[in-house]
Amino acid sequence: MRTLRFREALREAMTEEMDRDPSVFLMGEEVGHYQGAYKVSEGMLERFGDKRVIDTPIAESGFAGIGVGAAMVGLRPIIEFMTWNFSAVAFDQILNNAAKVRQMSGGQLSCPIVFRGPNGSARQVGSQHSHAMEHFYATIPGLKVLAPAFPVDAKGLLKAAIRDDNPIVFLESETLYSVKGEVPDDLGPTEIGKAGIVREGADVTLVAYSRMTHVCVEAADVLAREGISAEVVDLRSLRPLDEDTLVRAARKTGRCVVVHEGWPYGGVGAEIADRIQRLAFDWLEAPVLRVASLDVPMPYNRALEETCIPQVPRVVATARRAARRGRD
Amino acid sequence: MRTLRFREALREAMTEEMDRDPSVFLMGEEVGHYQGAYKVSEGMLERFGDKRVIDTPIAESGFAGIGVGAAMVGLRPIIEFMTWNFSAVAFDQILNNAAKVRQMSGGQLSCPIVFRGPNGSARQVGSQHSHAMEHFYATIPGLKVLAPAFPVDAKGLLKAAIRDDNPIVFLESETLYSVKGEVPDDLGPTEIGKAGIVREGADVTLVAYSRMTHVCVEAADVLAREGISAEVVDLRSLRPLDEDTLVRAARKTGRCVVVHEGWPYGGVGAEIADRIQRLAFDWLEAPVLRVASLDVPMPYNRALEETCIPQVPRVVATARRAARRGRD
Amino acid sequence: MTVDLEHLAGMYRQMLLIRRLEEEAARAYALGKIGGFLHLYIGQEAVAVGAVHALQPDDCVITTYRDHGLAIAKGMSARAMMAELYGKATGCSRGLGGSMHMFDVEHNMLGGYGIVGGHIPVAAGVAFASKYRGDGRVTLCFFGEGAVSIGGFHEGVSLAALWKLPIVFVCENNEYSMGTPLSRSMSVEDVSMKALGYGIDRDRFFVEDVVEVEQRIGEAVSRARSRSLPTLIEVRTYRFRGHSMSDPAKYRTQAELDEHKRRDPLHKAKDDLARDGYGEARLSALEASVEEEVADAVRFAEESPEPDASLLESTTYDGPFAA
Amino acid sequence: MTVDLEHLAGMYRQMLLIRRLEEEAARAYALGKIGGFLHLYIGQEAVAVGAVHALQPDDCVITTYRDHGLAIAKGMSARAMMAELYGKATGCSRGLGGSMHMFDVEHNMLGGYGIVGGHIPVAAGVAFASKYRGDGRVTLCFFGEGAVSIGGFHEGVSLAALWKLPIVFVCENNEYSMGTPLSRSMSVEDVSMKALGYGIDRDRFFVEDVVEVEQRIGEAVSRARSRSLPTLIEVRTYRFRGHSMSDPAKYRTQAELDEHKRRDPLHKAKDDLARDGYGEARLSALEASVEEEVADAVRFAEESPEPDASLLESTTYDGPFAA
Ligand SMILES: Cc1ncc(C[n+]2csc(CCOP(=O)(O)OP(=O)(O)O)c2C)c(N)n1
Ligand SMILES: Cc1ncc(C[n+]2csc(CCOP(=O)(O)OP(=O)(O)O)c2C)c(N)n1
Ligand SMILES: [Mg+2]
Ligand SMILES: [Mg+2]
Repeated sequence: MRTLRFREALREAMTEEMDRDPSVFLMGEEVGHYQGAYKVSEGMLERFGDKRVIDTPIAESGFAGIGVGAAMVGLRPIIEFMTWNFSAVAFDQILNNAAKVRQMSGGQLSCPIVFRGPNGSARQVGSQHSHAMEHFYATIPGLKVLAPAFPVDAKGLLKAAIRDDNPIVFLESETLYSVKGEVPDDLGPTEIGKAGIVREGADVTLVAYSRMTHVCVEAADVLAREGISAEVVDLRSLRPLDEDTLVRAARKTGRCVVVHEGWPYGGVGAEIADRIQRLAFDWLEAPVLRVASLDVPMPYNRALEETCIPQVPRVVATARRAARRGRD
Repeated sequence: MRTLRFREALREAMTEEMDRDPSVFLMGEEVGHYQGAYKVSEGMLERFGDKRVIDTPIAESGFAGIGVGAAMVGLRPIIEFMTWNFSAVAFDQILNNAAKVRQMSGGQLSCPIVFRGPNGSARQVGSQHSHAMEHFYATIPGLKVLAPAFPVDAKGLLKAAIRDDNPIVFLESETLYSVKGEVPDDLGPTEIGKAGIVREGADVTLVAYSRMTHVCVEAADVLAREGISAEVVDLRSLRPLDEDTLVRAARKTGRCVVVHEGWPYGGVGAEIADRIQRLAFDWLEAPVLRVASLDVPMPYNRALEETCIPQVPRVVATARRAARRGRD
Repeated sequence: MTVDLEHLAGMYRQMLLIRRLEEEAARAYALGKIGGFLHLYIGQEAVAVGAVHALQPDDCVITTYRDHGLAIAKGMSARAMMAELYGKATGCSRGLGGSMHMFDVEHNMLGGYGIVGGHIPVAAGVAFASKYRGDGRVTLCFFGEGAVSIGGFHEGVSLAALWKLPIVFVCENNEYSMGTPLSRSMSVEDVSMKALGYGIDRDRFFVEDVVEVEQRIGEAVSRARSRSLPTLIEVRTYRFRGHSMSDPAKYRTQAELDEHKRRDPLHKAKDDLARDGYGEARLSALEASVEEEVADAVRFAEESPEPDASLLESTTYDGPFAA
Repeated sequence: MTVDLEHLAGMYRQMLLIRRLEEEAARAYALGKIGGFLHLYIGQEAVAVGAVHALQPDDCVITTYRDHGLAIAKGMSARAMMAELYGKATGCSRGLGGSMHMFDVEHNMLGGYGIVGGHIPVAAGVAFASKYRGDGRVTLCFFGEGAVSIGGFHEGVSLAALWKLPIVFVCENNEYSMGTPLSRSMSVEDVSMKALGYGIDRDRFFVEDVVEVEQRIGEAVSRARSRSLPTLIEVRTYRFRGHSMSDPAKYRTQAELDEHKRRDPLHKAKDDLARDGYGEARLSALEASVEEEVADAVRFAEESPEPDASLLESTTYDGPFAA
């Protein structure tokens, strides 16, 4: 067991998979000579050479498409978006080619590709650089969408993603890259599609993923001090959703709060709320509540940015409302 | 009062607004010389000349961006996407420029632009041409998203959209263009953000928009024959959502079914379900159910396509389940 | 000489097969047996047939929604094509793709795509894989002149030029993008000039003779194979039908159309065969065999079963469904 | 002659003001008073200043995230810029935009944009509006050489060329796109060659003298104004700092950087003023006034209030909030 940072866990996953399989390569802006915009791929150019660690021009649609084409004929590309914000210019390639080529070809082709990079807000980078993009992808059949919160899951799920024969959207977070966690020495791929219970609780269920899992764990601490016992579900995979774990956790407390960084309208948060209300209807003591980013583009000003992004106090207040409903 | 087809209603709205305001123009592929791929703009080139009815090359991102730039300095562009499928290559322009320029500039600029065109499945046009794209846009703050079902609303809402100072996504449907309806002679703009009750009912509430409103009306007829009285809410506007009408209708029957053409994961359908479960919790006798397209890319084969898209029998069966829950 | 004649006869047979299959498809469309979009290649057959003859079987091709001709040229069976148009389970894409999505991976036909320009980076990716593996394959990427204005073209060609990928970009300039003539969609008249900005080789010619197509594209294929250099080729051609079945093509005159039909490369190939002594009997036999193949394909399509709904999930994901 | 000297002094003053404001911004960033991304323009000032001097006040400019220089050159106050960097309510974009989104509509500075290439079609739209209205305005669109590979560049330039829009595309080639030199991002070394594929005019020069920038860009501005023709200009320049504050710029040598600093156009302008007799006293006074303006801007930014959360809704929608 070692302690690794999130970015090191990702790097190990890529490195081990590239050692194992010569058809895996990494492509993206500044992944090579610059050592990665956020240093995730540090040292990989030196290890694998520029045939397998490939710096690209600024042409997300172009290199996403190149990845799709290469994957169709049997390579296993890892395409890094410097951030997921920039995937908006490559949206068509992911929606129309990566996710569909298997079906359009009647199953003749598959598209074993991983698109990865940091998602969500960083710090004061403004409206065009702060998107939580997961809802745009989780809705698309043909894709799998992963959003780990801890280094161990980052490594295990990225390994699984690279070996998976489907196109995968892998969401990291700039603000998680330095987070540390224990990772077993010889960790293999982690099964895709399983949520984890990171904290057991009896009064209210908090559902989150990626960075918001950490926010929920903190919120659970605060709630505990108030005598409210919160269970925290870390989804890890947004598509497929681990409906069993989700529903079990919802039924257990009958009170749920979904916490996510995207905008409030629709998206992953609404999907989770909908599944819970549908599949745990008779167990619910309160409506499913949500804590999301405010429904505005992200402002640059620091205090306003903090207001927009879900923080511990907002999660606590919402969880309290859910936990207390019908009891006061 | 005249009877107009949906496409004629749209054409009248554009024509009247262009007559009224010289800063309004129409731009898109084949809108001029070809008279519109679906003949919505028939005759408009002849009436307004090629300065105001502008055929473009195939460059959706380019001409969407041109529209945004022109709108920022005070023109009022109507940008036609031949179909909304092709907006995927212009996604970044809508997400990052149209929806954000007002906020990024601290309110100095606004972006009075209408993006419009047919959305959703046509008939057997396959996976890349059959997207219901509304969930990608309804989630974005800064945009308004309209999806009328009847000619009268198509005209009134398009007029309102053209006069609105915000960027607007206006969703039509190829399969609605020939639908006829009554339209008053001197119809002005219709207020944006109001849902309509197109049919009153007591047992179950069906919520829909665009073409699915018609499917729900048909389904309500079938249900009536079974003795189930269904209310049909036609949202007309997806953003803003008319929460009042929605919640009132949900509380009235306590049983709701949301019917929409997009994929099941997240999106507009989940948002509506979530709002109802949250705001009408104590009134619900059954979980909110949804009828959406199947969670796969659209197949070409006709029977399979019909299986994928919500049809009357699936709506009826789901409404029956909602209406009967706890009563059998 | 006789070898050349056999060669030309083979190309003529393919061109004729494409033409006749599409004529039957148009008929079936009118009867409602084929649905959705149907973009006919009639008039342009010499481009796909000539180009594919410049390739090895291992080489890859990829194109737009106007894809029947290339599919047949690359070796797809007439049955698989027609059954796909009918939406049958025996179609090349099991009835899920339809006219715009002809795939035949066994023959390295990597598909027809519906989003203008979207397949161009994908094609560059296929060529990238060849270079990565050093497998010596060449990729041919086809698109219309309407695609040259879109970002996908620029990004795909830019990257292929930068990374020196073994690919040939074949722009089939058939003068119209739906109803829009080139003069209203591009600021230059010569599409091949776009190569200048990328510093890659270029070529440009009018299609009259399928043999010339093979030879001209063959030069670019050699350059790709031996030196891993991309080329942009503008092939001037013409479609005899509307953009798709719903287009009456009012934007052009009958005289213009007739002029192009007079120079139909299909007829030139036949005339050349006759002139060079292929013999009327062999020509008739060839044409009869084409008719038989077409009739067989239609019969096969008619009689084939519809795909089962169980296909939907298994063609969306490899392995368990992810929802 | 004296007029020219005044003119040069004005340009020198602007260049110096930009340089000094950014140096102070870097300092404030190190102290945590400015957050997020901060892309400095230091070394490139002559481009924005020379270019804007070729314009009328009514003409429009638009650029990337590296936007402080252009904003100041176009007339934004130092106060509004610095307050924006501090995220204050008195900033040009009320503290909502930050470094990357400097807007000053009153001065026709139509913004800095964060998505590479995304603003290029928007710029074409501004020029489109001028042509539509016949208002005689010209639009200048700035971007880095890294933007030339992306679809937005191609589509924006294609449409401007096709529709003959009154616009000048100014590519500031500062040799690096983050850590990537041009040789690893483009297949041609001469960015202006891209103009060939669009059939538009082009120009290319190394920035040494701000007056030359004004004159060379001025020619393209005239062409846009009098004949409504677009031009692509590649301006070879260099940034003295890293890409953003987090970039130590290890990808280049100290010798390379020193060589460019020796040819700093800011110093050349000062030397020219001295040589041509502007006088030491006036130069000192000018520089002192810049220092005062910078100090005032910092003070203003420090003392200004934070924006209120009530701004969030009203800057998202015009009129009632839509949710
Ligand atoms: C991105 C995108 N925009 C619009 C369309 C609609 N569309 C389909 S084909 C076509 C014309 C293409 O013309 P061209 O590239 O010349 O090819 P041709 O049809 O002549 O073979 C258009 C506009 C599309 N499929 N994709
Ligand atoms: C579409 C997109 N991809 C990636 C980025 C990240 N990024 C920001 S600036 C930059 C480099 C741009 O270089 P260049 O165009 O030469 O401009 P310079 O920074 O040198 O002024 C990159 C890759 C982005 N902002 N947008
Ligand atoms: Mg064409
Ligand atoms: Mg640069």
